[in-house]
Amino acid sequence: MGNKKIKKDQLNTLFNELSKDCSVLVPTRSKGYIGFDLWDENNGDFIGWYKNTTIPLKANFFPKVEDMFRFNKGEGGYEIKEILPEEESQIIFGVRPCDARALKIIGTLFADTYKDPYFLKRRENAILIGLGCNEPCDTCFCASMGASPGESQDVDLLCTDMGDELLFETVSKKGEDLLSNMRGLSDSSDGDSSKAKELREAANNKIQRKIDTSNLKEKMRANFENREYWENVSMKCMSCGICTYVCPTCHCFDIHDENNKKDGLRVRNWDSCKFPLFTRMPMENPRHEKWRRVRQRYHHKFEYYDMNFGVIACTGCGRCIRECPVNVDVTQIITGIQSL
Amino acid sequence: MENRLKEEAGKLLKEGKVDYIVGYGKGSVKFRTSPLITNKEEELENLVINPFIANNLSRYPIELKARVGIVVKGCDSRSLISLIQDKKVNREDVVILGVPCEGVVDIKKIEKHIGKDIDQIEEIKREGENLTIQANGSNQTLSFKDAIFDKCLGCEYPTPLEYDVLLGTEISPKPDMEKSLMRIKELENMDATDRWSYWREEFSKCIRCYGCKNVCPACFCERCFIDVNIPQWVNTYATWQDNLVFQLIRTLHVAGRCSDCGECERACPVGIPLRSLQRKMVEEVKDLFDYEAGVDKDALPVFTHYEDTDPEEFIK
Amino acid sequence: MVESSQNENIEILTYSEVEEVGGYIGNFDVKIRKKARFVDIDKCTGCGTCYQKCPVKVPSEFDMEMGMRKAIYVPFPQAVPNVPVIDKEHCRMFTKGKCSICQKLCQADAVDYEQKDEIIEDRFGAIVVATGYDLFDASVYGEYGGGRFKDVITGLQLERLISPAGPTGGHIKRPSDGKEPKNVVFIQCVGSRDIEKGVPYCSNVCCMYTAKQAVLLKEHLPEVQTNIFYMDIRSAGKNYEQFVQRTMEQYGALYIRGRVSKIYQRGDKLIVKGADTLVGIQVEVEADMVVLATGITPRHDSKNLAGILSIPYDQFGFFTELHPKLAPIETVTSGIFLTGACQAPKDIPDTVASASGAAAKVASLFSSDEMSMEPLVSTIDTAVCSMCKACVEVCPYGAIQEEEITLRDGTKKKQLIVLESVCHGCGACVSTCRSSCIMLRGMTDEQIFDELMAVAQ
Amino acid sequence: MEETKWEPKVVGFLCHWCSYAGADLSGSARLEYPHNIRIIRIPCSGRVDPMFILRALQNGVDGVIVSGCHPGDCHYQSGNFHARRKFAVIRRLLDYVGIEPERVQFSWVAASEGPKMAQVINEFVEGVRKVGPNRLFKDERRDGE
Repeated sequence: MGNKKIKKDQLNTLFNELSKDCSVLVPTRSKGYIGFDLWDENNGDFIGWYKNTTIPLKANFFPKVEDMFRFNKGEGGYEIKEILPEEESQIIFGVRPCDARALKIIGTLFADTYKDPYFLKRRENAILIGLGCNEPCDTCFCASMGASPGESQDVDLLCTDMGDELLFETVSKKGEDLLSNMRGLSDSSDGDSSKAKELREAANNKIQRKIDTSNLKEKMRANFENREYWENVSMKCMSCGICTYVCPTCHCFDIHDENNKKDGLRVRNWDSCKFPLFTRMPMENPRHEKWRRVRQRYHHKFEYYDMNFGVIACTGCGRCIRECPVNVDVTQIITGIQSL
Repeated sequence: MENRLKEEAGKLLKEGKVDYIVGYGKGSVKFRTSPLITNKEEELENLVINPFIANNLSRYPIELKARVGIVVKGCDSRSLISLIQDKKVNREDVVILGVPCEGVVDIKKIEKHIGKDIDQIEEIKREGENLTIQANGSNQTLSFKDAIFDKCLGCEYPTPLEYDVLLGTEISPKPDMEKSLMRIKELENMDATDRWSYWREEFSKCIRCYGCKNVCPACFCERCFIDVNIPQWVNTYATWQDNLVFQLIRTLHVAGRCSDCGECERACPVGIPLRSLQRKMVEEVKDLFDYEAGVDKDALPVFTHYEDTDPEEFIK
Repeated sequence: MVESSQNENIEILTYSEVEEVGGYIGNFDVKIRKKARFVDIDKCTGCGTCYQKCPVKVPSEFDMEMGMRKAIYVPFPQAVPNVPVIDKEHCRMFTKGKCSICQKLCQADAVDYEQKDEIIEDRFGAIVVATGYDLFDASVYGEYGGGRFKDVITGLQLERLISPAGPTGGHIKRPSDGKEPKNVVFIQCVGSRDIEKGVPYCSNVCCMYTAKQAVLLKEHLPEVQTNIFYMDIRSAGKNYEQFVQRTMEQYGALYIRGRVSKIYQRGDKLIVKGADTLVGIQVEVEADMVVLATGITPRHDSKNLAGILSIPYDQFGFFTELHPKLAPIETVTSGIFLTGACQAPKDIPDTVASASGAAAKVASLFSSDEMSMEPLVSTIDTAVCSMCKACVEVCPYGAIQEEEITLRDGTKKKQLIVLESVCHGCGACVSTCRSSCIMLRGMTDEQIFDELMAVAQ
Repeated sequence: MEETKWEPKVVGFLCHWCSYAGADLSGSARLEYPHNIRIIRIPCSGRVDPMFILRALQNGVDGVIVSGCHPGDCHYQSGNFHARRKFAVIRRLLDYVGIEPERVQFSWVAASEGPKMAQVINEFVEGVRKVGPNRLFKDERRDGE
């Protein structure tokens, strides 16, 4: 498994080359927020400023609006026409380890008993090229979530920023194949690998924010009925859906029919447990009060998901902390639980 | 100011005049503050007043349904007055701790001006009319005016309009309307088609997180029209058209009650310039009906009252 | 009046004012202030000793201040109930604290200086508004003397002079020196149809009462010459035109079409200068007395009453009917009816007709315990209402009211309800409700939406 | 797709007491107005929610006209006064986001003004015809193939 490297000024050529066969997505801020978009020469400067996207990687696999199928009422009943994502392979460059891990976490759900064709099709056709973080953000706490800012096993290729050069390391078979087809790269030395290792360690040490996940499940279960605690921490929450929509692992959706008398479209939209209507039923709403809704989000991530799939559905990307308009901080909430 | 606040807030809790104090506490993110809502005297130590107190806290008294001592800036006081007009907050149930405010620092503006991101900035200090910003070990100065939110540039009421305790001295307004409304003027001067494509572009970004409506102090409905499904006024299917319709209707609903606190734009994670819509309506309402939201708590709300002489030259 | 007072179903509350009206058709909760008259209605026998002996004399309002009354008095001889009232502002017991002659003389012991206002709160099924009118104040016309000349009087003053129960006992004597007038000038449209100084509308009754007074004058004083300055003669009622013709032909009234520009005193005569526009000359009449046909204005406090009743009024202060042609008696507030000159200047036949109409409306309303109404009414989904009460403010009928309910867990909750009998179904509340929690039955958002979708296809 | 001449499709929200009656009168007076208008009768112009207008435009209608009683003539006293305030801001807002002002019109037409109703509709439809089909707002995705 040979690793390779490339000079940063050669990246443009590399991306141009890759764009010929498939679509290449790179981070851009041209839209006014940071997200992945098709590569073009004008947005090749991201290496200089890129930290992480505002909208997480999940949006590329589980879009905020998904057309599922069209239906049509004909003579002999309903006719259904499935809409599946296009069979087009894409390379996503600049995936942060936390997001790659998040994709894997929700991947287990989408590939559970029910195999979600939309998510899986896209995942199958995508090659993720990770980009390790040398300078993690103030809000990151990935190190506490069983991950590391610079390292990832959930991508196909992992890049490390070595200053003038980028080091490409293969992680998966898919990645290995891609790397062997990439031109303009030079072989890397063992020195490069150890330098990358040092950089990763340094990055890991830069992470300031920490939470303690030991016995968290049990601790949370014990405090499920601790109304006072949850009321206190949820007091400032505004019940918007920002934290869930920017979260790389939140995956709740709402299925809805857009019908038009005879024909229509079934769509799947993002939904958020923070919305008061999320659990509303004809007679009542089991999560009518705000503290119950806030509690749900953390319990789901740190307890239920762990129970069902053996992993905490949080990767410590820190988006929810950064984007929350009232600064509700998951690390404070978990630390609070641990200290109860 | 901070000490005075702690003292006054402590007194209010101790004397049992209020059940809660709603103020600003230190945030868990650099250069951010976070709403601090408490009924415990010992937590009042964490109250802060600094140039980063961006949140508009006036929504909280509605939810708390209790007597509240609330910290407000000039703009927030207008939201609160609006809520009093809308009968959502009883004036008797709130003790208003007014903070005269010269403007709130927009960290994004600083990032843009000095070309460094928030993680690189170590310290921001106010020195007279300037800010000294320490980033990556070196110092840079920036005029305070260049670092505050656009809405603050055009602020006509820096001192709260309604308060029980004023925590500082009154500040005379120095609104720079031209700068504050620059983006709106630019849009107005565009071609209609360009304007349309501008909004189309912006609303394609919307992810319908409803941050805008949930932080808005004028959006206090128990159920938003967006959640009505008989009939389905706005589709959950978030096309840009539906996103735009949602925001246009929201704009009309808050028109006459919006006092340009700018929270919607600040909350928007994808950076849709919502203030350009809301502030535009503030200007229109002023122009059409000579009405400013949240200036007088006894004024008659603009869209539930009318004058025989209202403008109607647009009616054919 | 006397007949009404003896009907067991009618209770007449005189010297009383309506202070508050709540509720709705069939269930109006009315608060009435029955003012203290300082004479016990139940004890008083109406003997009249008190006002005969009262030492204080005050100009009589009923006689248009041409005669005197006492500080304890019955407003006019046929007043119902025939019980005197004490005028607190002039009675010596109230101004100086001593006198009490009436109390001492009253054999029924009915005089009570300590009497207090009484508040009556009761529920009524319907309300008929018959508050009448005020007389236009002619003193704004400086050219007619502006009140300086004693012998320039109003039509109503002349009415008192003619009346056998009036200050002169029915003998027509001019106020200044008590002489019988020989030459009388009537000026019509004083205040009416005058955009500059008066009101723009026609007061409806002046043409006819002027003609009637010209006839009566002639009958009382056969020697008198009546001259009537008029703008147009409006005699559009049954037999009215014939009456005016008779006034001219049989009673010799001289109708001069034109306005009066000036009145001034010369000796004991009043010189009336005016124009005769039909002939095109200036005329000058030497008169002994001038009678101004002053117009009708709304009651000075009609707007206040409109507020209490939540009924609309026009730009002058006359109450507005529900529909000028099809519902001239009803108001927008169901269960409140208009009659008489509080609605617009009306003469006696019109007033009686509208009063009969109102009575019939009320009677038919009361004939059944149930009432049918338009199905187009609003309802509020209280579960999602956020109580901003914007709907309350836009509702022109006051149909949305707050009520308090007790929830299952015992807590109290305030909510808004639509009074179905009051709602007219305009839908203003529906479009004002930001959270779409009001539904206008029969014209719901869903129905309109479906219509819209159908036409948009 | 077959090439047909485009005809504007406009929706009119007419109040029951004045404008709807006015439209009726113009019909009984044998006055002509274009068939492009589809009329929805509402009790009062005050019933019109801005949502009606936006939803109509979004669903492919080329123009929306709202008509009520003249100020002071409202059957419900104040409906059109409230509507007037709402319409004033709606108009400015729609213009601000770039919707041609010709597409949305408000008018006062009394029950006796049959000729005016016909004229208003005529002029409005002509105005919409001039600005062309409402392609901006149309939601192609939902229409399907």
